[in-house]
Amino acid sequence: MQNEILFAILELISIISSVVMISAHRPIDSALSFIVTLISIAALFALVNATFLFVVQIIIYAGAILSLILFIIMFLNIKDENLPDEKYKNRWLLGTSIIITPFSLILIDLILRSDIAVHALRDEKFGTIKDVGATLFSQWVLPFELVSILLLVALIGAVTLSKKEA
Amino acid sequence: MLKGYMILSIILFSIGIVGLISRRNIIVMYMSIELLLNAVNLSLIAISADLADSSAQVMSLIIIAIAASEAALFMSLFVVLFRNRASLDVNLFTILGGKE
Amino acid sequence: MSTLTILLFAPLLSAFLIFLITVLYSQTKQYVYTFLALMGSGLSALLALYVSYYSYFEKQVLVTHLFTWLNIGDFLIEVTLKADALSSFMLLFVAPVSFLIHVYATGYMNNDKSYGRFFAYFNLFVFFMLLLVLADNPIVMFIGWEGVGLVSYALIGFYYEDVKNTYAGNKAFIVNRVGDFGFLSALMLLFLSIPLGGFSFDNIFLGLWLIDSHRLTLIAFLLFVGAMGKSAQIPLFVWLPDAMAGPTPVSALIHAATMVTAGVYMVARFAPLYNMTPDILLLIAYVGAFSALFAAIIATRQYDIKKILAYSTMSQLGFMFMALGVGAYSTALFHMFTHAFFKALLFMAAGAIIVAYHHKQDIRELRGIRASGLFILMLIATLTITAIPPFSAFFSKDAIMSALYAGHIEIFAIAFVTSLLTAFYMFRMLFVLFFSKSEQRGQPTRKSMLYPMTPLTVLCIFAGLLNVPEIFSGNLSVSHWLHLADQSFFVPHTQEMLLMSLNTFFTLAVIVYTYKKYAYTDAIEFEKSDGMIANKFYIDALYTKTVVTVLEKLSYFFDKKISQLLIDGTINSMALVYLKVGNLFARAENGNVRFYALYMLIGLVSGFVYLYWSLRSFL
Amino acid sequence: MSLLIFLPFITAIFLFIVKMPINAVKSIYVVSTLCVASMAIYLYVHFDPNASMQFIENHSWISQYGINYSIGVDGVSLGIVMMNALLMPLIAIGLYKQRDKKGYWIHLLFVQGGIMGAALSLDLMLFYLFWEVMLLPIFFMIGLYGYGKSNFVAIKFNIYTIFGSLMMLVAILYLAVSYKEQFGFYSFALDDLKNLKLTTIESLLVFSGFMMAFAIKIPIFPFHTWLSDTYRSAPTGIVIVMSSLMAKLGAYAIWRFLFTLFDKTSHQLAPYFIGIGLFGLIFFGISAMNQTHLKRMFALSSASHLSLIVVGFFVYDIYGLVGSSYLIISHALSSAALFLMLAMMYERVQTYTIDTLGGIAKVAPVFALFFAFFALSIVGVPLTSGFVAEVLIILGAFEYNIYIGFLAATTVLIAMLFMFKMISAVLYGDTNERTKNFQDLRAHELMALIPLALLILAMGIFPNYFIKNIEPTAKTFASNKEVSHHE
Repeated sequence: MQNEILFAILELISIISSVVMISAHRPIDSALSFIVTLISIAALFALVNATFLFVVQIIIYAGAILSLILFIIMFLNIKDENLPDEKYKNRWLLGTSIIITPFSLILIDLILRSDIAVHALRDEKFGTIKDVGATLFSQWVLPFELVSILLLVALIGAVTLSKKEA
Repeated sequence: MLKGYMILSIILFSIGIVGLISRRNIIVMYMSIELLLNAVNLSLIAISADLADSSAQVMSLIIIAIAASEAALFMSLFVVLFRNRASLDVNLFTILGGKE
Repeated sequence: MSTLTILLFAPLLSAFLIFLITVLYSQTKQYVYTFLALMGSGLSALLALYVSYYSYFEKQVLVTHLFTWLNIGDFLIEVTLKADALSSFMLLFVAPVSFLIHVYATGYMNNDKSYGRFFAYFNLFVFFMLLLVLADNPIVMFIGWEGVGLVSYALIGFYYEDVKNTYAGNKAFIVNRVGDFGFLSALMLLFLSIPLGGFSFDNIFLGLWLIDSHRLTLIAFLLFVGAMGKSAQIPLFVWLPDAMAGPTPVSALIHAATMVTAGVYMVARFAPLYNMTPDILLLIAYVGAFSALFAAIIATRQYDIKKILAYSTMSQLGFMFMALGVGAYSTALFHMFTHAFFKALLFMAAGAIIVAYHHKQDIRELRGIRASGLFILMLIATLTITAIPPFSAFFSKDAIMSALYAGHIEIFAIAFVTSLLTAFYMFRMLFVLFFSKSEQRGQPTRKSMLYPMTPLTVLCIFAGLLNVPEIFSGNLSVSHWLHLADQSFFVPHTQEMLLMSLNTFFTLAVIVYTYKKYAYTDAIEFEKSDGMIANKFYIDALYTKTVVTVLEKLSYFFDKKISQLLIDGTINSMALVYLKVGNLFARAENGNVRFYALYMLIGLVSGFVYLYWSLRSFL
Repeated sequence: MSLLIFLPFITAIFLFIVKMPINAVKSIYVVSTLCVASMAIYLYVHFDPNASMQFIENHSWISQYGINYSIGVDGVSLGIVMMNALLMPLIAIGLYKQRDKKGYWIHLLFVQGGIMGAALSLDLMLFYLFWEVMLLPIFFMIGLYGYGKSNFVAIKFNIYTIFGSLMMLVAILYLAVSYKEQFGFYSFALDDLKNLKLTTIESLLVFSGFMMAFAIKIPIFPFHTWLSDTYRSAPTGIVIVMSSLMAKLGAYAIWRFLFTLFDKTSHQLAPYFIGIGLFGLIFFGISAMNQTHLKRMFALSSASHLSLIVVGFFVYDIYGLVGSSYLIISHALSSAALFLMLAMMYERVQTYTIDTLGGIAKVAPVFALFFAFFALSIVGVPLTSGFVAEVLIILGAFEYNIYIGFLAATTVLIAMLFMFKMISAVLYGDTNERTKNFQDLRAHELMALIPLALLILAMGIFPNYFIKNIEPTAKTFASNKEVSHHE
């Protein structure tokens, strides 16, 4: 029960903050509300015992990426005149929401109809670093290595891109 | 509760799409993409918890890694684009249309 | 090589040789052309005399089969030359008159830079005319018929440096072709109507009685349309006055003596057919009568010497058609025979005057010319045309008159008025030209132009003796020779004598009146050159308004409005719609990835909804 | 036989690969087309008028779909083959001094091969193939060597014709598929498809598909709007090909395919097509009256005569069929000669506008003579081949119906309306700045024109010799008519 209440609160927080994120005019506002979303999602991870992912989410997303965004926003020194003049922003948001609604409704309907059970299965080991690490380095070695290469490539790409007059 | 997770994931995903399509601000668009990834992660974690299988957690871990590399690229892109056009408006970057 | 073949092809050969020489060596001496031209026409003239002699005395029919022109289905056209009495009679004056005019033309065209070309056309014309006359079936006749029209077109526009002349040629050919349209349609209908195979004249006349009478009337009418065009009858006469743009020998030969009479010849040729269609015969008589009257009225207000003669030609042709219309075929042919002589003579004399007086043609400018030789020739020809006894036309015209008197008194009345008018305008011309206080002197006339006039003068005077009617104890030898399907007329001798005397008396009275009015006076100067008559009753203007202008408007309408605006416009606007739609889609592809994502989203959602809808029963 | 088709292709490819001076290209073109011409004459001499289809060659090609390489010639196609073989070398001889582009001649060779193939093929798929092969070089030639807005015109032309061809392709495929349904295997051969049983609606639709292609190509009203623009912009070689061969091929195809395959439908629809043809005859003739551009005028005049050809075909008796085939040949000769002369004139005075010309007869009598002769042969004066053809068609029309006959007979009037005015304006009158130095015909130009003139005269004076090759074939068709009427 406690979990359910927590879930509901977190759910509300994440939805509201993400809505704010997409509708805020200035990027700094969106970034800040996005942090709230990310943290609430991390909390949701924790709620199902995915402790390692909880940590990773907090550190990488909320910590690294979002701070990078904030840093960039400040670094670029974005003023209001640099922002796009989004006259029809609200209309766009409304329109797109209407378009997307059937999609979401159908999916929700399908989820509700489906018979995925809510197991209360609780393995103590589940979600720990050890467990995740064991899976990662046994079954998922190759993707892991590939991701490392991807990171490298992204790194080099980022450097190349931002070099002046490449 | 699993259904709740899934539904939340769907809702977040939809919000992400709405943001991605509706906004012209490239930074917000980037964050919408991240939101999409997070929505997927959420559902993966929920399923993994449900099945007590940590493979899904590994998957979301990899997704987070990819998101990170994406972030690196996006950041440098922001810098370059902003330097060239002094704006964050994606409507200015329509080279694909071939009209220039 | 039979006689007829040589007769026919001699002019063609000489035309071809002259043509070759003209093209290959432009420096050829003139006498070469003269020699060739005279050889060609002279040979055929001699042979024509022989052929008609043969036909007249031996009563034999010369036939030469050349080759099969066309043999497809039942449509068998043999190129066969046949000199029966009618053809021989035509040959009798066509070929010799052609020869004489050739001789005359060597003088008239002397030192013309297109001397060779002229004689090439001239000989070609003789060829086609002979083909027309000798043809054994109507299709070959039609070829000759069209051929003479074509050469006439070329000769009217002979002085092509002035575009107006060629327009006159165009007019002639086009109007003629309207007639040919009728002729050709008639032939086709005729062929389809006769049940027997083959299409020679004999076959046709054998099968005539099988044809439905309505159909036959239509055919007869269409044939007459052809004759109208060629012989310049109302309403297809407009080309003839303009055709005087050609050199005078052309007018003499083609537009007076031979070609224009082809219509008369054709109707006479189809005499058996016409005898079965009395309605059309009556129509022919009336058309002839009105043409004659009409032309005579116009001629009284003309000043161009050649145009006066042209209208008189039309008027005389009207006489012939009147005769044809009452079924007096051989009478009509006989008038055609005499007409060839006096009209050729008139034109030749007029040509001589024109050459002598610096190519002036207006009789008001030519007043008071002094040329006694020409005057005598002119006088004889004029007396002949006004049918004063004992000149030849007296016999021919009198025969027509009595036939009309016996048949249709109202046509007779028209003919009578016309013949008085003829006397008036012909003597008006003569008196204005030669009887004037003022005096002009021109260059002497060349011998080569004078010589051919002499035999024609003789013929003018004596040709009438060939067909002396019973009343003068003659035996109508030509009519008997021709042996056509004439209808018989009976006029009591006393009445006929009375008619003749009355006719002659009134004609003489008119001549005296004309003398009073025009000789040694300036009456001609006071005549107004505008008004109904001088403007030919505005017929030309009417045609221009109704036919030419309408056609041009229609052409503009078809081309600009229907083709370009309607059809092309429709197609282009279809293409434009495609372009617009394409632009619409192109606008969607604006290079903005956001929009692409939106399209994807829309597609995704609709796919989703569709799937959900269609699979809902499984849920 | 096959060599007739493929020699031009081979030569074209050879010319394309090997680099050589332009005069050599022209010489090779002339030699090759003369070879084709001599083969065609050989064919003509050995042609047996009473046998139906002869010189047949059959090779299997795409056998699983029943597409065969099968060609043959009969009285219908003989005329087109002969014209194609004879006119092509004359184009080069007449225009020897002009057109120094190698591609021009290569394209012409392709066109020749295509037309030859289309005229000879007895397999629908093969026919379609050659039909398209013939179109593409024309498209390129208009675009590359044309005058004025040539690109626009080329595309307009192409869209028109491709549209028609596609309709035909659909019709062909439909035929083949229904043949498979009825007989169990695919076949595109004309002889097989004859046996096909189609319902009325089906044959009507398939007929329309074919007719669309042919109607555009001929062109009959109202598919003619590509015509005058195309003729104006296209280079001479192509104009000759289009007016003398391609349009005639469309008319020929009506007989070869439509009358063979859809005997009954053709009869049912004949009144409509006769009506359209007659309307076109008058419409185009009157339209031509006010034209000031010579090529446009002749384009419309061609269209007028082609409408008459269509009338002759659909009248569908022996006179009409023979007359139309004869008119196909004779008009091909006359119009080819006229367009050749127009090109020669253009080379000298650089204009096609009637108003700017005049007085040519004074400075260039031989030119004027030939020009007037060919113009008159189009009008159809006696002793030229056009007269024979017109007489026969009119006769056929009268046999069909007396009113139709009268309307068809107006052809003797229609062509004159513009032709004589044009002759006066162009040849006669006084010379002006442009025409005063007009050079008379040169030897090589005469060499090209004299054979045409002689042929026209020969066909006008001794038509029986030429017609006896067409007549038996026409007779079989005309007698078919009797049978189907009695059914």
